[in-house]
Amino acid sequence: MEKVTMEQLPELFEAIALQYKENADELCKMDSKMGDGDLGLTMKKGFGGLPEIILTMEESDFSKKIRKAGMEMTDLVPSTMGMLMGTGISYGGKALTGKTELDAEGLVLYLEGFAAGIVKRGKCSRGDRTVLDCIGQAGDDARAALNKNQSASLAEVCQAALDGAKKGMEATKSMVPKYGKAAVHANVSQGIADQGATAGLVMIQGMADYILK
Amino acid sequence: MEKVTMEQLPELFEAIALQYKENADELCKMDSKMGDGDLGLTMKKGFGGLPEIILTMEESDFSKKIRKAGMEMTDLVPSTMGMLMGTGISYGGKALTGKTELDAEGLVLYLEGFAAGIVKRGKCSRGDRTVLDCIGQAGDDARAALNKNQSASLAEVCQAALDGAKKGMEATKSMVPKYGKAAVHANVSQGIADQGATAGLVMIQGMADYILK
Amino acid sequence: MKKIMNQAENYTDDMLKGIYAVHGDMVKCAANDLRCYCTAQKVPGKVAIVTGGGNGHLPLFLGYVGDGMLDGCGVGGVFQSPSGKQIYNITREVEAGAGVLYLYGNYTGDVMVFDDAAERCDMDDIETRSIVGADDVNSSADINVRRGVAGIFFMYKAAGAKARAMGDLDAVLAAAQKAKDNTRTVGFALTPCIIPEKGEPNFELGENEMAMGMGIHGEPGIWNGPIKTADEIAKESCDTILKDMPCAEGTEVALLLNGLGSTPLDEQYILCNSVIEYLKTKGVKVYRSWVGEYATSMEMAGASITICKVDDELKGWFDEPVHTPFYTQI
Amino acid sequence: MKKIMNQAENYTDDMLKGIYAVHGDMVKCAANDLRCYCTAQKVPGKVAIVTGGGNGHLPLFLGYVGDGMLDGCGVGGVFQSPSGKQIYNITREVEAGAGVLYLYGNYTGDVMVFDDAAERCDMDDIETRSIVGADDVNSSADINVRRGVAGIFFMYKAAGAKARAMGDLDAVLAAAQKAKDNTRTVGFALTPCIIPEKGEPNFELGENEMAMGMGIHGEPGIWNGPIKTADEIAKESCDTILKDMPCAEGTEVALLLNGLGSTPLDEQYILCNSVIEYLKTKGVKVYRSWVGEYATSMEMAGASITICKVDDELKGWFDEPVHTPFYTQI
Ligand SMILES: Nc1ncnc2c1ncn2[C@@H]1O[C@H](COP(=O)(O)OP(=O)(O)O)[C@@H](O)[C@H]1O
Ligand SMILES: Nc1ncnc2c1ncn2[C@@H]1O[C@H](COP(=O)(O)OP(=O)(O)O)[C@@H](O)[C@H]1O
Ligand SMILES: [Mg+2]
Ligand SMILES: [Mg+2]
Ligand SMILES: [Mg+2]
Ligand SMILES: [Mg+2]
Repeated sequence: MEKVTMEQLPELFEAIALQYKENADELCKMDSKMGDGDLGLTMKKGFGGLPEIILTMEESDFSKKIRKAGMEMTDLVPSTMGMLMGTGISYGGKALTGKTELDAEGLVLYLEGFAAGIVKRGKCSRGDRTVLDCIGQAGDDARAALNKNQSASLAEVCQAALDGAKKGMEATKSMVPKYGKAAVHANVSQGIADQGATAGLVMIQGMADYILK
Repeated sequence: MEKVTMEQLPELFEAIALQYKENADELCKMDSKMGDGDLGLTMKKGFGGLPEIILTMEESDFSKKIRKAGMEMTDLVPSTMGMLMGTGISYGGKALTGKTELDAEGLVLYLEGFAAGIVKRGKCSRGDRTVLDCIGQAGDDARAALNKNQSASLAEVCQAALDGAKKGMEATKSMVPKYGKAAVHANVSQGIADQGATAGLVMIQGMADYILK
Repeated sequence: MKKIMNQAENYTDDMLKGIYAVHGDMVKCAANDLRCYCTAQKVPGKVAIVTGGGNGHLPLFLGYVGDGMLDGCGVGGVFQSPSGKQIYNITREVEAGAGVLYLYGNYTGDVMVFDDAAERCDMDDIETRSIVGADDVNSSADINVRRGVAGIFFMYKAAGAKARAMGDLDAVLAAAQKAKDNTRTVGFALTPCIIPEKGEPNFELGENEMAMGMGIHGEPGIWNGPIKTADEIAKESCDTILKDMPCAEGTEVALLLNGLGSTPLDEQYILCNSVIEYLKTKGVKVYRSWVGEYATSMEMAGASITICKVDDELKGWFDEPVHTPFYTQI
Repeated sequence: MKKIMNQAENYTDDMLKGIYAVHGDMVKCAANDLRCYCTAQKVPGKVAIVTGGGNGHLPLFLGYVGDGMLDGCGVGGVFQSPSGKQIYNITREVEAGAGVLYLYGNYTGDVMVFDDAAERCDMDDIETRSIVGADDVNSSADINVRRGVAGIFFMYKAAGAKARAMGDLDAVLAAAQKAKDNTRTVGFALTPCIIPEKGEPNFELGENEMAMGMGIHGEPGIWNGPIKTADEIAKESCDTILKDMPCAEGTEVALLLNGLGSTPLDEQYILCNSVIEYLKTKGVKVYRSWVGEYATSMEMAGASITICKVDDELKGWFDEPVHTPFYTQI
C-alpha cells in the first residue's frame, strides 16, 4: 500500500480497533497492577468508536477529518490515555494540513504531530515512562527512515515506526513512573513496560496491520 | 428466718444478685432468641447494684428505703425489664408503708405491690406472656398460703411464692407474646418460657435462697 | 470489628464529647450529665419538645435538637434507653412555662422511661404529653404496636413548627399527631451493624441478600432474599405503604428517602428516582423530598422510604426553616 | 454486590435523574446532557466556578453547586473523568461575563480534560483560570503531584465566598489558592467500595486492618496494619499534617472531619474529639469544625482529617452562609 486515502481512513482505524479488541484484557491486567485497571476498556471503546465517527462525519478535508475525529474520541473516553490518544490523533491530523492522503511523508508528520499532541496534553517529556516514549520513538525512527531515503515507501516508513514503537516500549521497562496513579507504584514498576507505552505499540501495530498487509 | 430486718435488706438483695450472676448467660441466650439478647446483662447489672444502693442510702424508713432503691435501679438499667423490676421493687416497697421489717404478711404485700408496679409500668395484663405472669402468680399463691393459715411463717409464704413463680413461668410457655421485640417472634415462642418470666423466677429464687436458708 | 473508637464502653460518651466540642454554641448538657442533651437557646413561653432513645442512629435523635425542632434529647447507650431520671433532668432544663411534649419512638423500654419521667414531672407540676412514632408498616398489622423509625422526622418537623409558632401544648401534640396519622415507612437492610461493646454483627444476611421490613436494630422483617433492583424495591415498598394508607389519585405526599448508614447517597437518589417514578404511575405527586441519612443504624446498609400525605397545613410545617447542628433547612 | 440500583451501566444517570427530580428548583443540566450539572440561579457579572470529576464521591463534587459555592460540575462515570466537551458546555451555560475558575482535584485525567475545555473556551473568548486541589499529604512528598481529596471543600468555600462578593477572576483564584496553601489532609480506609460496573471490591484489607494514607479510589497508602484507636489515629494524622505544614503555638485552624461513606457519624465525632484534644496539646486551636460526609467513596469505610490554617480573611470566607441542595450553612 502506497498511501491511505480519505475513503480508506475508516478501514485503517478499523484495523487499529481490532488490535485493541484483541489486547484489551492484557492492557487491563497491566493497568490493574500499576493503575486502576481501566486502560484496555477505554482504548477498546475509544478506538472502537473511531471508524463510525469518521464514517458519519461530514467533513471533506482530509486533515480536518482526522483532527475532528481525535477530538470526538476524547469526549468518548475522557480518561488519561483517552485524552492523550485523542489529542494525539487530533494533532497528528493537524500536521497533515494540505494533504489529501497519507503517504510516507504524511505518516512521519502524523506521528510527529501525534507525539507533539501528547506532550501538549500530558505536559510530559521523553523518559517519563509514558506512551510518549513509544510514539515519540516511532516518530523518530520513521523520520530517520525517510531522511535516509527520501523516496522510502509508506510501508518502509511504517515498518520503521513499528520497530521504533517496540524499542520505545521496551525502553520504558527501566524508567520510573512520574505521572498518574502509577507514580505511587514506582518501586514495583522496574522490568515491566509502561502500560500506556504498551497501548501505544498496539496502535502502531494496528496501523502496520493495515498498511503492511 | 421469721423476718427480714432493715439491716438484712442488703443481704437479701445480695442473694438475688448472686442468682442473676449465675443465670445471666442463660437469660441472655433466651433473650437472643426472642429479643435483643441483653436481658441477662441488665438484670445482673441492675440487681447487682442494689445492695450498694441500699447500703449507702440515707433513709431510715423501711418502706421508703425499698421504694427509693427500686427507683434508683430503673435509672441504672433503663431497659424494659430494668424499668419493670425497678418499678416493681418500688411499688413493693410502697405496699410496706408503716412496716419496719418484712414478715409473712409483708412478703405477700410486697409481691402484690410488685405485680401492681409491673402492671402500672407495663400496661400489661395477666396472660400477655410477661414477667407479670410469674410475679403475679407468686403473689397470688403467697396470699393463698396466708389466707389458709393466718399464722403462716415467712418461710411458708416464701415457699408458696416460689412454687407460684415456677407455675407462672411454666404457664407462659403456651402464651403468645404481645409486647416488645418478642412480639414479632410470636410463632417461634410456643413451648418456650418467656424470658422476662424466667427472670422473674430467678428473682424469687434469690429471695427464697436467703429466706429459706 | 472495624470501628474508629477508643474503649468500646466509652463509645457514646466520646461521641458526645466531640459533639459538644464542635457545637457548644448551640447545645449543652443538663445536670452535668453528657447524656442530657439540651438546646442552649431556650425560648421562654414556648412548648418544649423532648425526645430520646438509644444511641447509634445519628443524626437521630439528638440531631434534631435546635431551632424549629426539638429542645432536648435523652441519649442512651447504643440501642439502649436513656433513664427516666435523665429525661426528667432534661425536661427540667428545657421546659419554658408552656409544658413539654414527649415525642419518641415506640419501643417498650423507651415508653416506660418516658412514662416514668412524666410521673416525676407531674410531682413538680410540669405538664407533659406523650406521643410515639410508630410508622414502620411491616413491623405489625396493629398500628398501635408498630415500631417507630425514620418517619418520626416528619413528626418532629410538624410539632417543631407548631411550637415555634407558639402553639400551646395541645396544639403541638395535635400537630405531631397529624403528621403521625399521615406517615408510613417501609425499610430494608442489606448488611448488619456492629454494637461496639458486643463487637460482632447483630444479624447475618447472605451474600447478595436483603431483608425487607427489617428494623433499625436488626429486628426481623417479612422476607429475606436476593437483592432486588431499585425499581422493584420501590414498587414493593410503595405498594405496602399505599395498601396500608390508601392515597387517592392526585394525593400529594412528602417523601423521606433515608439511608441506614453505609448506603451511598448515589444509591439513595437512584432509589428516590424509582420511588418518584412509581408513585407517578399511581397518580401520587411528590410535593417535596428529603434524601440522605436521617435515621441510621451505624454502619448498617439499607434504606427506608417514608411517605406522608400532606395538605396545606402539613406543607407549611414541613417548609418551615429549621437550624440544628445536624440539620439545616432554609 | 450489595447495591441498590437498576442496571449498573445506568448507575450515574439514574442517580442524576433522582437529583434533578428532587432539586429541580436549584439545579438544571446544560446541553441536554444530565452530566452537565449547573446552577439554575445564575448571577450576572459574577465569576463562575466550575468543578468536575468522577462520580462516586457524593456530596463531592456536584453537591457544592449552589448559592455561595460553585456554579457548575461535570459528572463523570464512577471514578471516571467527565469529558472536555461537557466541561465546555457547562462553562458556556454558567459563565456570566466575569470569567470562569476551574477548580477540581489533581488527577491526571481530570487535568487533561479541564485543559482541553479551557482551550475550547479560549476560542470562544471565555476567560478561564485553573487550580487543582492537592491536599493529600501522604500521596506524595512533592506538593505538586499530590492527589486532591476532601480539602477541596475549603477551596470551594473560599473561592465561592470571594465570587459571591463579586471579586474578579484573579481575586477568586487567589482566594482558592490561599485556602489551598493552608490546607492539608490525611485519610485512611477500613473497607473497600464496589464500582457498580465491576461488581467487586476495589481493594482488599484484612479483618481488623486499616490502610493509612489510602486514596479515595483505593490508591495505596503508606501502611496497612491493625486498626488503631481513635486517639492513635488522630495523633498520627495530625503529626503528619503538622510536620508538612508547621503550626506555631496559638495557630487557629479550621477542621474538616470527613467520613468516607460507611463510617457512622458517631465514630466521626469520636475521632473529631480525639483530634481536637490532640491539637490542644500542640497549642493549636480549632476555630471551627465540619463533621460529616463531605467527600466519600461510596460505601468505603474510613475517614479523613483536613486542617486549614486560618486568618481573619479565611475565617470570613468559611463563615459565609451557603445554600446548595446538599450543603447548607447559615
Ligand atoms: N502526564 C502524562 N503524560 C503522558 N502520558 C501519561 C501521563 N500520565 C499518564 N500517562 C500515561 O497514561 C497511562 C495510564 O493511562 P490510564 O490508565 O488511562 O490512566 P488513569 O486510569 O490513571 O487515568 C500511563 O501508563 C502513562 O503511559
Ligand atoms: N409491656 C410490658 N409489660 C410487662 N412486661 C413486658 C412488657 N414488654 C415486655 N415485657 C417483658 O420484658 C421482657 C423483655 O425484657 P427486655 O429484654 O429488657 O426487653 P427489651 O430488651 O426488648 O427492651 C419480655 O420477655 C417480657 O417478659
Ligand atoms: Mg487506568
Ligand atoms: Mg432484651
Ligand atoms: Mg454513613
Ligand atoms: Mg454514607
